[in-house]
Amino acid sequence: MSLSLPELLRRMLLIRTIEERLRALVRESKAPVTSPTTGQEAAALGVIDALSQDDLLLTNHRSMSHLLSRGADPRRLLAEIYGKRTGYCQGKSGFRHISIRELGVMLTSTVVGAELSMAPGVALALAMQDSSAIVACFFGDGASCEGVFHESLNLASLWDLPILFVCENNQWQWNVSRKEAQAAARISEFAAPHGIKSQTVDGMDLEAVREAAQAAVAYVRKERRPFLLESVTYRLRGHNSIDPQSYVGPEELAAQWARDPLHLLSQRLAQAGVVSDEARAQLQREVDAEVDRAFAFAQESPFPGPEELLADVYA
Amino acid sequence: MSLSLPELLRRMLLIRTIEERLRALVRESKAPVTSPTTGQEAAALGVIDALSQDDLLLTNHRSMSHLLSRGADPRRLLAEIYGKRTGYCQGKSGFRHISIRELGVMLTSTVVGAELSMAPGVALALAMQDSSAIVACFFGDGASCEGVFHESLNLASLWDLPILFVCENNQWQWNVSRKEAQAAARISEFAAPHGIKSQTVDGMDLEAVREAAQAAVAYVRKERRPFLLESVTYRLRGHNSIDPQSYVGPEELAAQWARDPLHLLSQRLAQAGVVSDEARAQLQREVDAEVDRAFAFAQESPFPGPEELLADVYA
Amino acid sequence: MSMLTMDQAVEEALFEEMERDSRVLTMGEGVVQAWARLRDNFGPKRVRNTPLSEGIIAGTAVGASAMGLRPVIDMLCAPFLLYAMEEIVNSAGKLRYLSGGQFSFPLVVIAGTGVAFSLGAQHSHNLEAWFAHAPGLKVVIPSSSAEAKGLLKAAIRDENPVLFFRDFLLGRTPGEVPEGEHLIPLGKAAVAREGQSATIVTYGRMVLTSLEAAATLAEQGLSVEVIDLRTIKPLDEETVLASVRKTGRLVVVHEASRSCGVGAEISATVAEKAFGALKAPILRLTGPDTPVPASPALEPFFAPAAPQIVQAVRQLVG
Amino acid sequence: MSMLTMDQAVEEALFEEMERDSRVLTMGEGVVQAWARLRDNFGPKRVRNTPLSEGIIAGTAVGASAMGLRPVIDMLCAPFLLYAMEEIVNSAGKLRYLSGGQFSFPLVVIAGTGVAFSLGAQHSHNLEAWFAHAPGLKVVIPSSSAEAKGLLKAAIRDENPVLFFRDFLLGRTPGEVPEGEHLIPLGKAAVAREGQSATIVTYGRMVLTSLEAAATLAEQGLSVEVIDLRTIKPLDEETVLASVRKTGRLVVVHEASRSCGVGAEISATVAEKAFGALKAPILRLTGPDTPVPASPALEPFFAPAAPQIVQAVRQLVG
Ligand SMILES: Cc1ncc(C[n+]2csc(CCOP(=O)(O)OP(=O)(O)O)c2C)c(N)n1
Ligand SMILES: Cc1ncc(C[n+]2csc(CCOP(=O)(O)OP(=O)(O)O)c2C)c(N)n1
Ligand SMILES: [Mg+2]
Ligand SMILES: [Mg+2]
Repeated sequence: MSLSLPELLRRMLLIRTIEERLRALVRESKAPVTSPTTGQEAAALGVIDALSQDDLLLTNHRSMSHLLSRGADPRRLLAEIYGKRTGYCQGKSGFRHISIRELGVMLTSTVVGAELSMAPGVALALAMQDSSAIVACFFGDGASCEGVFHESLNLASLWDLPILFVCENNQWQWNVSRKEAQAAARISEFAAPHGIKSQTVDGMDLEAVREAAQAAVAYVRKERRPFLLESVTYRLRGHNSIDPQSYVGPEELAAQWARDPLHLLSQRLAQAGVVSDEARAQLQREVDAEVDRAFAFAQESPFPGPEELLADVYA
Repeated sequence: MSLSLPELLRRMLLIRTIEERLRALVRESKAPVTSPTTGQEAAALGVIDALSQDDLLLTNHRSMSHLLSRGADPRRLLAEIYGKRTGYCQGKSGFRHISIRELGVMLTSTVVGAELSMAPGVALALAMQDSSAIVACFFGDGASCEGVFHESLNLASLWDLPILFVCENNQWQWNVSRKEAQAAARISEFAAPHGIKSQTVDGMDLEAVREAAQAAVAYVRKERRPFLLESVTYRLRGHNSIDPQSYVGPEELAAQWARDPLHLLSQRLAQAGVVSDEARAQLQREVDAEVDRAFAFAQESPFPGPEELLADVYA
Repeated sequence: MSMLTMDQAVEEALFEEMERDSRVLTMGEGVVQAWARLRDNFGPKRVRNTPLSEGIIAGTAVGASAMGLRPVIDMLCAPFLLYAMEEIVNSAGKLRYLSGGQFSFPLVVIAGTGVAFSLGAQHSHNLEAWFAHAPGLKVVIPSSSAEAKGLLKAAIRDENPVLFFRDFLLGRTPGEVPEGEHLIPLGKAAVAREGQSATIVTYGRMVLTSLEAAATLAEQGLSVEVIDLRTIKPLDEETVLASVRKTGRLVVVHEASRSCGVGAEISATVAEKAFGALKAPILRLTGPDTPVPASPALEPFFAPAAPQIVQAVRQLVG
Repeated sequence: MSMLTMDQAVEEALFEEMERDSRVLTMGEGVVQAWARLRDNFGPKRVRNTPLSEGIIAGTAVGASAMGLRPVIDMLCAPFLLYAMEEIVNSAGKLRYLSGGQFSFPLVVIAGTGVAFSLGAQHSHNLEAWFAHAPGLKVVIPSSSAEAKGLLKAAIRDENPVLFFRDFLLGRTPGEVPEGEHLIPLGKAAVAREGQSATIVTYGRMVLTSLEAAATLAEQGLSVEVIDLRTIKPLDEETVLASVRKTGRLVVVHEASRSCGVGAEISATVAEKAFGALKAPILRLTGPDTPVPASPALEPFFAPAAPQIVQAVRQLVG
């Protein structure tokens, strides 16, 4: 997509604003529980900006940054989260498994690892259709603990599948720290034994992620081979919007908030004179208004009727 | 066990003789189908000789070399293969899942990968009982394609489990060549990312395997950490005793037969004057007689009665 | 007696059994946080957070139980069991038999079940029937905090692999729980309410819905017997058959999908062994053969509701 | 007509469908050797040996089918499906529904089933009931080479995920198979033999055993109807109910274990919808709730045999 820096900032503001609004509303039980991507916006946006329109994505339960980066309509996205008929999945999904075929967001599953098990088939279809498109498969550090991660890497390597594996290593797997769950120092190290190239990048730095992603995407597109990109990021909020994060040390959390990718980008764009503080305040006002409209749309949209319970089981 | 070289040769002769006899008998439908370990005797015997009596083993469908190396009674082993009541599993198992608790051969499954999924629990029990024993988990190159292989390595590393992972890389996964199934050059390379030490050894050379195994066993026993030992070997016979191996190139097969571990050891012991050709001929005669008795026992043993169908489902 | 939610009752049962028997240990994703009291009392060796790897969690329980430990693993939600079917069904369920009885597998698998909280089909999927169909396993589903404590303690002491399904909604519902040694034998159903004119056989959360229906029917002058299976396998045929022989009418109620569910097994057992006593068709009220939708507008229609049960019973006696 | 074993009929169906539709591809461990004719004709892109990784084989089929390909995967033996339950049940079975109908999954999973060759419980385990219980899947089990061809061709053309179970013994049994375009619609049962005094509902290899029993009963002057379900899900209730309404007596026969099996579903359906027509209890003859033993001395006792079926029918009409 190669968006301008101001537009990238606007999308990060949009993501952050929607998720913080959801967190506020859920406390008043005015919104469903969701899984915030706060802290991971750059890791998502930087990669998705490096993709082209006809590339395909697989994501998971923590998808807000992926969907909005890809250009999802906040109104239909929130409508889905509220379980409304106007949502992208007609309300059947809720926030956990939102796929948006018209945007190339395929087969979202909330079962950890499923994005990895389905990605090779999507890529195989592209290969057999001689498409130049590639697949970007977003997964968490926890997903890399599921054996199917390795089965997916092996098959992608063996069959020359054009898959950009993107691990958002946010250091947490629900309330379990990655160190408690994984012996590996870096998730990218799992690629080499399967004959796959990889890179680890600072997932808090949008421009660093974008640069690494552009190179990785070019490689996958040209070589028709998989690549594993690990973004070292951090889950700044709880596992979900009602998780108090009681298991996270305050110093650790404070240190990580200091790396807040939105803050980093804003600062840099201000210093570079690309987006002044005033301009950013203006962007924020526009985003707030858009978010107001989106929530209004979602909240006012009709629910699916009871007959929908039995619909779309079989094709 | 640290057996003498003549005794090691005798065990290899015993394994080879029983399996070749089974192959001959199955053609006359006088024996059940089995999965020969021919070519892999040294890879099994070399490791098991390095274990002590109280160490525990997990094996799989291709277990003949493991069981006989560990000292299984050929009579009860063959009785099990024939489905007789006098077999180690009372005939319920047949050749595919023979476990022999009295010899520390635990939980044999014929589902590829199951040995890897169960090994950590066995080792965890040893750890919690402060035992000095270790677990040797034997699996094939195909099993390393199952995701649970990596889950097992990760947990063993994370929890400091005393497991010697032994991969008998025999280049075949049923009728599929390893190269067609796995991108990795060496299976031992999967260990490092999980923080596990490993080594690859020539699985056709009994003394080389034994030396590597002794070091690996000492490491696991002392450090209470996992280790991955890969034996590069070859499945000289078919996947099972009625498989004509039509998918294997004759030159390749001839070249591998030239590496026959039994031939190698015999030659070496003859040259070193440890076991002369006459002595070996004598050993062979004793083995033949023992094998005759074992087959007679198995064939004459009674079958389990129909009531056994419903026995041992629950404890 | 103390008032505990089912989740608290589960923790209490675990606490008592871990105190009683040093071979009991718990493993799973986040058990350290879920059962902080256990971690504090019994330490990191016996209360273990695991990697996000259901297969190896279950496989490790299989190996450990064969060695004499008594692992209790928390698999969080029933659909996550699908990563561990090989270990639970092919290993725990079959290796005792295939080894001629050399091994036993005293392990407990806890999994959340039930349609709740707009979780959707990948978190809400009632799978108890699968484990009843597979050999070598036992299956229990409590309908109250007290049952949860009694059944879990019995499951931990059982020598066989037991699937323990914990309903998400009941998990947060308080109920009276007997202090200390409270055991409910596996394989025994409970008559939750006595009655004469019809039998409702059910389990888990649907016991409450069925009792609600029975109360309504009582007001309408119809006395209905409600059987709480408690254990799905082994099934307490005697209690079910005795009730149907008395009432002559049967409605089976569960939340799980209809095809090849536990309701089918109950109905078929009665149609074979108490046919002579039947005065009317056997009705099944179950969840539909669909995934569970996440929309709060659809979710409530998945499970059978009290009015439907009332109507079904009236249809039988009508 | 040509004489083909069921395995040959499967290959012929695959051959014809791959020729007809370039979107059809086959994947699995050893399919290149098993279906050499397909590899020779359609090349390595469409006939793919896979790693020994059932999870990713199934997951790849899910992803590929969502993209418009029509993968057929061979999982060899039903118990190996246990490594792929997540992909088949949570993904293929649920993601159409959860996505509001955005995707469909026209894939076929072939798995060997049946008690045979002393394989033992980890190769022989009849699991069809599980996939009937789970939402969004279809399940077929042919009883002959001709059915195998007709059902597999229809399964490949179906827009939904279909489990196709292939009996090991029938796989080697020759039978007449119609040449070319031979399709058997999913969801339709066949009356394998007409009769008046009792109905036997069965499927797969047990159809042959049941027909054998029916022949014996005919000699004894008893006319029995034998229904071959062909498709386990969706179930052809009409055909089953019509037969029972005619005969008034039902015996359900299958090799799979009893608890929560397909027999339970058939029995429960009849006990609800054709109760008035029943003149006798509904009997189930099934495999026991045990694993399958490998011993050649025990294996033959696992599946129901013709004499037991004869006895059961006589008991009903007696
Ligand atoms: C197979 C499976 N196990 C457990 C869960 C419950 N769960 C949902 S998200 C999550 C943590 C996932 O961690 P990670 O993959 O790192 O993704 P993150 O949540 O950090 O984005 C868990 C355990 C699940 N959804 N699926
Ligand atoms: C999960 C599973 N998939 C497939 C099979 C069928 N099968 C039995 S042995 C085998 C090959 C195993 O290869 P490897 O692990 O290298 O062991 P080897 O046979 O070479 O000793 C296969 C595919 C099985 N038993 N289990
Ligand atoms: Mg994470
Ligand atoms: Mg091999």
